[in-house]
Amino acid sequence: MVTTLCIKELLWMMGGAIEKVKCEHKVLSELDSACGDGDHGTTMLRATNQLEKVMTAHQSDNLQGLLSDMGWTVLGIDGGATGPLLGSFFTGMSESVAGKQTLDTEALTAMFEAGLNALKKQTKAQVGDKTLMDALVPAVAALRAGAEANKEILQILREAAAAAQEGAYSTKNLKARFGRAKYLGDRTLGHQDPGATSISLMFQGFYDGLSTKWEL
Amino acid sequence: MVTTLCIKELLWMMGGAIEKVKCEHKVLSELDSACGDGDHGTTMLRATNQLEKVMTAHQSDNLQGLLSDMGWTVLGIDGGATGPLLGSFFTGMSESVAGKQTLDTEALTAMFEAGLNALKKQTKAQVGDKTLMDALVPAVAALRAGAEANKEILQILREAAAAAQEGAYSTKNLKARFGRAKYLGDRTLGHQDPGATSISLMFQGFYDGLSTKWEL
Amino acid sequence: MPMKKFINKPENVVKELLEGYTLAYPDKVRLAGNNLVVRAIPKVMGKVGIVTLGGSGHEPGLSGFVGEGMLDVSVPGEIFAAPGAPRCLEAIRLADRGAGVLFVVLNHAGDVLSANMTMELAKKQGLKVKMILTHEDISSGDRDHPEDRRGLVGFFPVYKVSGAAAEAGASLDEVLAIADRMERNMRTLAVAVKTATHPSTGEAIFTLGDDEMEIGMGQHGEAGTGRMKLKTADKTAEIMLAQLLEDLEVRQGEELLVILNGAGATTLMELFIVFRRVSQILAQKKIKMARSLVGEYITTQEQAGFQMHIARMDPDLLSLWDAPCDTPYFVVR
Amino acid sequence: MPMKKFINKPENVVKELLEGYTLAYPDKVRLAGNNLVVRAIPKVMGKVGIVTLGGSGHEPGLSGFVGEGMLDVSVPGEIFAAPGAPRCLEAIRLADRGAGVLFVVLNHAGDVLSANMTMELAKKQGLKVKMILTHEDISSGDRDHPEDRRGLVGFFPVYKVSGAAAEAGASLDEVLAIADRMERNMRTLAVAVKTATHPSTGEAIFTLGDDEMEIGMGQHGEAGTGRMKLKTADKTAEIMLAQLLEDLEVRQGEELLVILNGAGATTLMELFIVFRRVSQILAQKKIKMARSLVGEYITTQEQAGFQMHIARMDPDLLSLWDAPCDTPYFVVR
Ligand SMILES: Nc1ncnc2c1ncn2[C@@H]1O[C@H](COP(=O)(O)OP(=O)(O)O)[C@@H](O)[C@H]1O
Ligand SMILES: Nc1ncnc2c1ncn2[C@@H]1O[C@H](COP(=O)(O)OP(=O)(O)O)[C@@H](O)[C@H]1O
Ligand SMILES: [Mg+2]
Ligand SMILES: [Mg+2]
Ligand SMILES: [Mg+2]
Ligand SMILES: [Mg+2]
Repeated sequence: MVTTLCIKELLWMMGGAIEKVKCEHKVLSELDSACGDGDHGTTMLRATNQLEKVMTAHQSDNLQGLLSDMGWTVLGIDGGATGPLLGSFFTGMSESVAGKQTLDTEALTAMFEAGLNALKKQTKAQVGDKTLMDALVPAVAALRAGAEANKEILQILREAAAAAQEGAYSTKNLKARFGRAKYLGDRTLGHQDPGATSISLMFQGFYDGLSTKWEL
Repeated sequence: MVTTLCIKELLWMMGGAIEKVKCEHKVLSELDSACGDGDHGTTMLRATNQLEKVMTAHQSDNLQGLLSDMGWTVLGIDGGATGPLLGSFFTGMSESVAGKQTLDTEALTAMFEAGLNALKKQTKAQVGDKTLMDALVPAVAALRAGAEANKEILQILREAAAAAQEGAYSTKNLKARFGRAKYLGDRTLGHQDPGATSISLMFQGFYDGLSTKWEL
Repeated sequence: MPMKKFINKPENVVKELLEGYTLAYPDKVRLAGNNLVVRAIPKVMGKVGIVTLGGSGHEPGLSGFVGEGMLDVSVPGEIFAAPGAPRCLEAIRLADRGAGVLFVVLNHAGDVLSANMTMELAKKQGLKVKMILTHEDISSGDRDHPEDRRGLVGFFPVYKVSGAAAEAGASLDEVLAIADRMERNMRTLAVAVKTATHPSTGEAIFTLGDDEMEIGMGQHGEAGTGRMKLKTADKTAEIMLAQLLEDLEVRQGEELLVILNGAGATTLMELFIVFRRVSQILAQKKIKMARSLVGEYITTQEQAGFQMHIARMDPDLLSLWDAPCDTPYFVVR
Repeated sequence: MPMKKFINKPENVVKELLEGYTLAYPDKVRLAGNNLVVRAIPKVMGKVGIVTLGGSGHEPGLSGFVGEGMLDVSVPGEIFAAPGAPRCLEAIRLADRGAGVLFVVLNHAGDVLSANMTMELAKKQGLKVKMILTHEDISSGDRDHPEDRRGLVGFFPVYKVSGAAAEAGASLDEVLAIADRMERNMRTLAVAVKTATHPSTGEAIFTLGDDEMEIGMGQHGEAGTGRMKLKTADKTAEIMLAQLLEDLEVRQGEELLVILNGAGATTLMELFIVFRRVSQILAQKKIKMARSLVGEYITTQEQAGFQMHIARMDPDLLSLWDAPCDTPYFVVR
């Protein structure tokens, strides 16, 4: 049973997320056209392209350094709402792994929780407000539940991905209360939130990235 | 046999021309869309509306005054190429009737010739250049031929109208060498010139205006 | 159907437009640092700097107003996307001439997120900077929720009066107070009739029926709430001005600044016709049109429509408005 | 499909736009006589007046440039239609401050016919007036037939330098000589990608395929001779600039003014991208870009496309170009 990750495995996870998002960027822009300004996919593509460069360039075993570089990279792109939100998610994660070389399930969960908390400092959006929170909050909760139950890492990540996806779907029936979409009110009903969809794709990718490599 | 006109008959003629042009102004704009800027009908409508006012307001028997007022009115509108050309046609006519109260066929012909000469001072366009000259020159020539042959006024006007129409038709097969259309070169082939069409309509109207009233 | 825009690769649009812009106005602006637009000749030491941020694709807004008497540095983002905090921080450093910096932020989710993060970082680094949020779009929130209101062309008078105050040697607190006074006294309402093409995706950014217009449209095609049949210029002016005057509670005898800002494809001809009606209505109501501008200050590609902006002026604001300035897209002698 | 323009009755467009325009800039311009646009404060006695005429629907051209340092009076016609001679004559009278008047005429059939008649009448009445015809559109006639060439945005530098010379107290002959020097040293070429709607008829003023552009398009959609598949910004810039440089016989080391004039719906963003390439090419050829402007100076409703204008400058022309001016749509400090 796999219980700890080093930097290599974290890079696999991140790589899986990046691949997923790149592959689906057109869909993300289409979702953003319905209630936003149609650029969420382009922005995510810009972010992931930069993240790939950072990951490729990264040499040391320094987990914190990697995540911090990733966070600052995302903060540094012209990322509309996505840049600061996703960027602070990564910088938040980086702070929680200070000094660590490996992550057990508890540390991994704590890392994601720290990312979520950093993100919460940027926005007051809650579950139900039709934002990326609708996918992220349940995904992190699933991680916590799995860690408490001492489940295996891959299992936990799969459950988190499922929770994120569920959360992203749920945004279809919500009215937007944050971001550009909030001014559309009822007209946002029936459309899935692009930011939540990105988060769902990323969690899908965390799992895929880790599982495909580990199975090799 | 009718051989002289007073101001009343001249007003009938002019009224007939105005009616014809007003009725066809959309066609004139359409013709101008093909090789020009699509406003010839609007411009002719503006000119004829103003001419009607001048004619209604005109009280005295002064032929020269009437034609001169008409000419200045047309010169005064924002008439693109049409204003100066048509305006000088009328002012040219007015000069030739100085002192006259009635017009016989010779004086009527001379009046139109004077108009044509005034117009020629404004432009170097000749028959064959795809402009209003292609209708006007043959129409005035027909008047002269009819006058020399001592034909009756209505007969002469009918022949002039036919010549103008023939001339307007002939512009279809010509390449524009003046006005906005000249830059289109070969692309003007197949399109009838709007200015020549206006002249043809006016001569049609001179005849109609006089003949319908005289028959009453 | 191919996009009918003169661009090269969509992903290079912002880089190339900034190069072209600064090459065209080398006496007034240049690029510095990480694609920041700065004045060709920096402000003298000891005066407050003015910095702004915002997505590209809205030219001449926002970088078109860098220059003497208005902005010191503008941080242009990607097409319709706010720039990240690191570049904003760099901009604030560049604009700091020892007297602090005013950071003017239009209320859009992405811009505000970036700006907040910038402010946090600036504070940590001990920089002296104050932020002002513009949010004058009356269609996007009611008067009890000003935080919901978006920032539209109102950035323009805010740049102008705060820039003039800074140029005159006012302190950071004074410049902020002026910007705030301008901000609290202004209102904007937009209308759209034709959509724009997004230069990266080639897609229409919103859709509208052939005989429809939408009042309350946001800067990037974010929909408003007033979709209706097309109206005449006069009728449109009446509807929009009535809402603006009511929201700002303008009273007889007061003095207004009026700006009509074209969205891109709407002609000056049309804006003049709308302005005529605005002017007539104000005269009827005995409200004074103290100053006015008609033109394109912030656009959304070839969108058709316009923003109507009114602001209550007082003698201080008027004299700052009238002060000379010299930027590529706004000059006052 | 209804016309998506903010107008009232089509037949009132010109009257209403002129009212709106002059109401928006009361400190700079006003209406006088028979719908003539004149300066709010007339030029002092003893200086040469500058007058122009031209159809409406091209705003801000031509009346947008009435003011100190440029025009004294503009005679706006109906939409795309030259005004008649009587109003032109009235304009010349108004502009005459005892030192004579320069009459700037863009080479379009209607304008020239009206202008010639005006000159005849002015001569009869003993007025001191000289006429200059602008005809710098290289697409509409070869170099041996300059009389065939249309006048496009080149009116702008002609207004600017002749206006500055007049302001500086030059005589009518001197002002004419400067205008003529500017005129002989300038060239323009236009490109169109999307048509405009005629505001009176509601019809498209020309048609172009979905993937086509046309180089050499005239000001009112009069077709050019270079219909081709859409090109990138860089490629379009290369094709157009090469033709202009050849026609003007520009040599290494010479100094140019470059103006990119948007047709209406083409964004500043695109014009900047085109300008960037122009600037690169000139640098490669060691031709100096002495001055430049990117914006909308004469438009054709919401047509998409632009005019590329180059002019060979000398020290006199440069200093007149740089002289201050203060008009609603062009200010130099
Ligand atoms: N204030 C906010 N709080 C939380 N999430 C937000 C907020 N604003 C936007 N979002 C998220 O960002 C997504 C849009 O991102 P994106 O299109 O990249 O940015 P922008 O709206 O600036 O174009 C939305 O779908 C939503 O999930
Ligand atoms: N230089 C010219 N000489 C003779 N006729 C001309 C000339 N220019 C234009 N025309 C005539 O004027 C007509 C176009 O008139 P109109 O559309 O009213 O003017 P504009 O071309 O200014 O829009 C043409 O069809 C042609 O017959
Ligand atoms: Mg978006
Ligand atoms: Mg025409
Ligand atoms: Mg965006
Ligand atoms: Mg015309």
